[in-house]
Amino acid sequence: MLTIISRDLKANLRLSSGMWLPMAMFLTIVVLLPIGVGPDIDLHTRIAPAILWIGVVFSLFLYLDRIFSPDLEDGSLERIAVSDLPMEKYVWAKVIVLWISSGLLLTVLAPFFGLLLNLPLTVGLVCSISILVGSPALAAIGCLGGGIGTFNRHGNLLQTIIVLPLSIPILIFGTKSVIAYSNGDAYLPWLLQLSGISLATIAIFPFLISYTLKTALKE
Amino acid sequence: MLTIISRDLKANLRLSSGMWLPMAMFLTIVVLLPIGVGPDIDLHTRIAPAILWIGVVFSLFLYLDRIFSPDLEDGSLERIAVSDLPMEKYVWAKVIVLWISSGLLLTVLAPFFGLLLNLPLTVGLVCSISILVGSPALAAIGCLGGGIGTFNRHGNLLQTIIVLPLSIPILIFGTKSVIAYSNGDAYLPWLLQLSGISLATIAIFPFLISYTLKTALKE
Amino acid sequence: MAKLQNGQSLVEDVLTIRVKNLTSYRNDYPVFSGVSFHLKPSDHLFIRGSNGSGKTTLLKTLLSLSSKFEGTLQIPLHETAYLGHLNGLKPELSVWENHKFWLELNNKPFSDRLLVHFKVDGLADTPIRLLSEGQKRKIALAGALGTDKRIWLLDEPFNALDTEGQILLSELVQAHCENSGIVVLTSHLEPITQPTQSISLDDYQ
Amino acid sequence: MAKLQNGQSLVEDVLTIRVKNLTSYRNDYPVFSGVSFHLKPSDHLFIRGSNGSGKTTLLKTLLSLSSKFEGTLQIPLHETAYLGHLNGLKPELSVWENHKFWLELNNKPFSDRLLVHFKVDGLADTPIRLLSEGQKRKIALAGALGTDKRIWLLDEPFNALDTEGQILLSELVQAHCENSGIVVLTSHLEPITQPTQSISLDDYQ
Amino acid sequence: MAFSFWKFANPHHFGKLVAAITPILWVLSGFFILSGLGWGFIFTPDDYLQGSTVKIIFVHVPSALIAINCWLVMLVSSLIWMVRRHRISILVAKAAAPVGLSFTLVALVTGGLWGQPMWGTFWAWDPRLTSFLILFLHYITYQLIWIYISDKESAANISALVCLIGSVFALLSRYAINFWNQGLHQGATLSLDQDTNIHNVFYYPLILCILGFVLLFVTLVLVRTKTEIIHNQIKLNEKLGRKSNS
Ligand code: HEM
Ligand SMILES: Nc1ncnc2c1ncn2[C@@H]1O[C@H](COP(=O)(O)OP(=O)(O)OP(=O)(O)O)[C@@H](O)[C@H]1O
Ligand SMILES: Nc1ncnc2c1ncn2[C@@H]1O[C@H](COP(=O)(O)OP(=O)(O)OP(=O)(O)O)[C@@H](O)[C@H]1O
Ligand SMILES: [Mg+2]
Ligand SMILES: [Mg+2]
Repeated sequence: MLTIISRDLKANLRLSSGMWLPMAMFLTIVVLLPIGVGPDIDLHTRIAPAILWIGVVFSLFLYLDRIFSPDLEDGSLERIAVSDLPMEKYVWAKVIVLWISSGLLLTVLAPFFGLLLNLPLTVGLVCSISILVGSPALAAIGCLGGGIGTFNRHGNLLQTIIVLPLSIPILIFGTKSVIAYSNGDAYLPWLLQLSGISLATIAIFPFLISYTLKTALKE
Repeated sequence: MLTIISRDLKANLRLSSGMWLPMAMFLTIVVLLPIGVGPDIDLHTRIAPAILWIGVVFSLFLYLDRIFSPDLEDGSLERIAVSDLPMEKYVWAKVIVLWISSGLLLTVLAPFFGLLLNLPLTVGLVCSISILVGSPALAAIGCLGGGIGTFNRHGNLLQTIIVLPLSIPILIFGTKSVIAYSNGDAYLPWLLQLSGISLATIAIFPFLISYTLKTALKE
Repeated sequence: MAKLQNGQSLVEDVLTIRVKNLTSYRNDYPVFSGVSFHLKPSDHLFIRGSNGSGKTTLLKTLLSLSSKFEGTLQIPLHETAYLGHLNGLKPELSVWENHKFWLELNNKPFSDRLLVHFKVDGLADTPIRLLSEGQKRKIALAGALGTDKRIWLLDEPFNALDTEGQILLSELVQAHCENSGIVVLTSHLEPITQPTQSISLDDYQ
Repeated sequence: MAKLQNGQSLVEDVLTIRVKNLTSYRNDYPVFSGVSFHLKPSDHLFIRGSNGSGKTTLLKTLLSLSSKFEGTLQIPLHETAYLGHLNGLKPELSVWENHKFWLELNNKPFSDRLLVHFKVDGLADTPIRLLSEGQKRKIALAGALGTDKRIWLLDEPFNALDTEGQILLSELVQAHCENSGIVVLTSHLEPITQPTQSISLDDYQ
Repeated sequence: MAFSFWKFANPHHFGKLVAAITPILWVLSGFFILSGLGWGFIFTPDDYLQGSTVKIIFVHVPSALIAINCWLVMLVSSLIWMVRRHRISILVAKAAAPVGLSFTLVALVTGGLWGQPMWGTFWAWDPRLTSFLILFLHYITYQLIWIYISDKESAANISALVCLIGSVFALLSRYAINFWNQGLHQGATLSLDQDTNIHNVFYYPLILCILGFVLLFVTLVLVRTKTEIIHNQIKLNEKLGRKSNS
C-alpha cells in the first residue's frame, strides 16, 4: 500500500498536477473577490468559510478524472487486480493520495488564504480544522466518483451526479461549523458530527469503490 | 476543421465530460453560498458577478489537461501533424471546442444561475454578454496552457503559471463591466475593451499554440 | 478436487489449470465456446487465433477479469503473473521506479535480474516516456515475470520485441517450464518456444 | 533540385525520398548516424534493427517530427501517409466515426474500401474501446492508407495483426508499389512483402 | 441455476401471476385514490391555520411515503441481487425506480408549493428536505446508470451499489428529524395515537389516499417488472439469432 501511495505521489509530483491548479484556483478567488465585493472586511469574513470549502470540493473535482482512469487506460489496473495486493488496499492508498493532494493541502493553506480574505486567524484555524476532519470523507467520495467515471460511456456524467449529492452534506456541516464559531455558537458538535461522517465514509467506501473497479474491469 | 470540431464535440459529449462538471461547480456554489452568507439578497447581488466569472475560469481549468494531452497520448497529434490539415486550423478548432464547452455554456447559463443567486435578470444578461465577449480570449489562453501542459515534466506547473496571469486581466475587465452596470456607471467601455482583448487574443494565440505543439511533438 | 458449478471459479492450491467446456461472453454475445484444456506443472500452452477470436478474452476469463462465462474453470490466482497488451508503466517514472513498483506490489524485494536478462538495465534512470516501444515491452515483461509466480499468462508478449528480445523471452519461458512452472501465451507468430499444448481459438467460434 | 543545408528539410513535388548521411539525435545524443538511401516510385524500403536502434526516430525525422538531425533529407511531406506505434483512434467513437475523421482530415470522401479489405467493415458501429488489439490496428491502417497518399511510412504495421491481416496488408503494400508509390516500413519480422531495399539500423549505431 | 441468469431465469410463473392480479389491483387502487382524494378535497373543512392549502397533504404525504419506501424496496431487491444474484430481483429494482422517481418529484413539488404559504419559502436547507433532495438525485443517478452503462451485468452491479448508498438518505429523510431538530419540517404526524397528531377529519381520507397510492405503486411496479422481463428476453433472442445467422 505504501508502494502505491509513494508511486502515486511521485507521479503526481512529477507531473506537478497536484498542487498547482488548486492553488491557482484559490489565488483567482482571492484576487477576484475583493474586486467584485469591494473592500468590505465584514463581508469577506462572512463569505470566506463558504469559499474555502467550495475550494476543497473544486480541487477534488479537478482530480476526479485522474484517480483511476490513468491506471485503467495504461493497463496498471488489471495488473494490480492480478497482483498480491488486495483491491481494497489499492483503493485505500488512492483515497489517501487524493486526500493528501486536496484535503491536506487545503488544511495547510486555509489559514493563509483566510488571512488574504481578511478572515481572523482563529476563524481561519477553525476552518482549517473543519477541512481536516471533513476532507477525508470528500476524498473517499471523490474516489467513488473516479471509480464510476471509469465506465467509459458517459462516465463523467455519472461521476458528477454521484459526487455532487454526496458531498453536499459535508459541505454544509463544514461551513456551518465555521459560521457557528464566528457567531460564537457551539461549533464542536458540528465538527464532531463531521468527523463521524468522515470516519464512517472512509471505513465503508473503499469496499464500495473496489467493488466498482472490479465491475469496471469486467465491463 | 469542422471535422475536428465535430469529432471533439462528439467525443466530449460521448464522454459527457463537457458540461457536467462545470455545471456541478455552479450548483455547489449556488447551494453553498446562501448557507455560508445567509439569505442576504443584496450581498448575493454584489458577489454574483465575481462568482460567475470565477466559474468561467474554473470550468476552463477543468479542461486544461484534456485539450491536447489525449491527442498526444493516443497518437492522434502526430497523425494530424502529418495530415493535410495545417496545425493552425487544428488549434483553431480546439479553441472553438473549448470555448463552446466553457464560454458558450456559461454564457447561456449565467442568467439562470444569476437568478438562483438572486441577481436581477438584467444584470444577469450583462454578465452573460461580458462572458460572451470575454471567454474567447480565455479559451485561447486555456489552449496555450493545454499546449504547454503537454511538455511532460512539470507541464502542469508551467501551464498554471501561464494561464493564471493571462486570465486575470480578463477576469477583472469582465467583473468590472458587470459591476459598472449594476452601479449605473458606463459599462460599455469595459465590454468594448474586453472584446478588443478577445479579438487580439484569438487572432494571435493559435500561431503561438501550434508552435508550442510542434515543439512538444519533437521533444 | 471440489466439483465446480457452472460459471464459478475456485482458487485452489494445487498448481493446475483446468478449463472445461468454457464459453466466454462479451456483452451477452459468446466470443468462443467449448474450450477445454488441462495444464499441469511444466506445461506450456500456446494459444493462437485470428484477431478478435478471443485470445485476450480467454486469458481475462482465466483471471476473473471478464464478466460472463459458462463452464468450469479452476486456477490458483495467487500463483499467477499476467501481462496483457498494455504495459502498465507510468511514463513519468523511471524504469527503475516502475520495476520496483511491480515487484513490491507482489511482495518481492527489488532485483534487477530480469532487467539485466533483457539487457535494459542500462536504462534504469530513464523515464519510461523516452523509451522505444520494444524497450517498454521488455521492462513490463521484466516486472511481470520477476514476481516469481509459478503460472505465467502472457498476451502477445512478443509484440514489439526485436529478434534478440524474442529469443531472450523464449529462453525464460523454457526455463520456467523446466522449473515446473506453467506458461500460457498467445501469439500470431509461429511458436519459437516449445509448447506442450496448443489450441487455435478459430476452431471454437 | 535545390542543394540542402545541413539539418534542413525541403518539401518538394518530385516523388522521391533522398536521405544522405543522416544522423538523428535524441537529447543531444546520436541514435544512429550516416544513414543514406534514395527511394523512387515503386521502391519499397524495409527497415530492421533491434529495439532502440532508432527505427521510429528515423521515420519521425523523415516527417520532421523529430528535433535534431544532421545530413540532408528530402521528402514531399504532403504526399506522405504515416502510421506509428500508436493508433490514434478515439476509444469512445465508433469505427465508422474514427475512419471518417481520418479520411476527412485528408480531404478524402468517405469510403469503406479498406475497412472491407481488412474485413473489419462488420464492426462499423462498434466503439473502438470494445475492439481487440488487432482489430484496432487494422482500422488505424485503413484510415492511414485510405488517404491515397503516394508515400507510406509505416512503423511496425504488422504488430498485433493476425496472419491473415499480415497477408492483406502486404498485398496492399505490393499493390501500392506496383502502382508507383513508395513504401517505407519497419518490422521485427522477416519481410513478407518484397522490399526493393533494406537497411538494418544496427549497422549505423 | 446457470451463471447466465439473464438468459435462463424462468419468469413464467411471475408473468402469469402478474397477469392475473393486475386488473384487480388497478381497480382497487383507483377506488381508494378517488375516494380518498374526493373525500379529502371536497368534504373536509379548511384548516383554521393553514386554510385550504392543507389539502395538499392528501397528495404530499402519500407520495413522500412511497418515495422513501420505494427506495427501501429497491434496497432489498438490490441486496438480494448482490448476494444471491437473482435476476428477477434486480429487475424489480430497475422497474420500481422510475415509479419512485415520479413520486419523489410529486412530493418535492407539492412540498415546495405547500412550503411557500407555510414557511414563506419554497425551499430551505432543513435536514429532512436536504436528505430528501439528495434521495431524489440518487433516483436520477440510478436511472442514468441503467441508461448509460451498456453492459447489463455491470449496470446491475453499479445500480445496486448506488441503491445501497442512497438508502442512507432514504432513511435520513424519514428519521433525520429525530437527530437534528432544528428543521422546519413537520415531525411525525401519523403515529399510532392519532388524536395527538392530526384531526380525524384529515386522518381518514389521508389513510385512504395512502392505501390507494401504495396499491398504485405496487401495480405499476409489477407491470413494469413484467415488461422488463419480456424486454430482456426479446433482446436476448435477437442476439442469439444474430449469432446463429453469422
Ligand atoms: C419541498 C418541501 C418538502 C419536502 C421535500 C417534504 C418531504 C417530506 C418527506 C420526505 C416526508 C416523509 C414521508 C415519510 O416519512 O414517509 C414528508 C412528510 C410530511 N410532510 Fe413534507 N416535505 C416538504 C414540505 C412540507 C410542508 C411545507 C408541509 C406542511 C407544512 C409538509 C407536511 C408534511 C407532513 C404533515 C408529513 C407527514 C409527516 C410524517 O408522517 O412524518 N411537508 N415530507
Ligand atoms: N468489453 C467488450 N465488450 C464487447 N465486446 C468486446 C469487449 N472486449 C472485446 N470484445 C469483442 O470480443 C472479441 C474478442 O476480443 P479479444 O480481445 O479477446 O480478441 P483477441 O483474440 O485477443 O484478438 P487480438 O489478436 O486482436 O488481440 C472481439 O470481437 C471484440 O470486439
Ligand atoms: N524523446 C526522446 N528523448 C530521448 N531519447 C529518446 C526519445 N525517444 C526515443 N529515445 C531513445 O532513442 C532510442 C531510439 O528509439 P526509437 O523509438 O527510435 O527505437 P526503435 O528502433 O523504434 O525501437 P523499437 O523497435 O523498440 O520500436 C531509444 O534508445 C530511446 O530510448
Ligand atoms: Mg488480444
Ligand atoms: Mg519503434
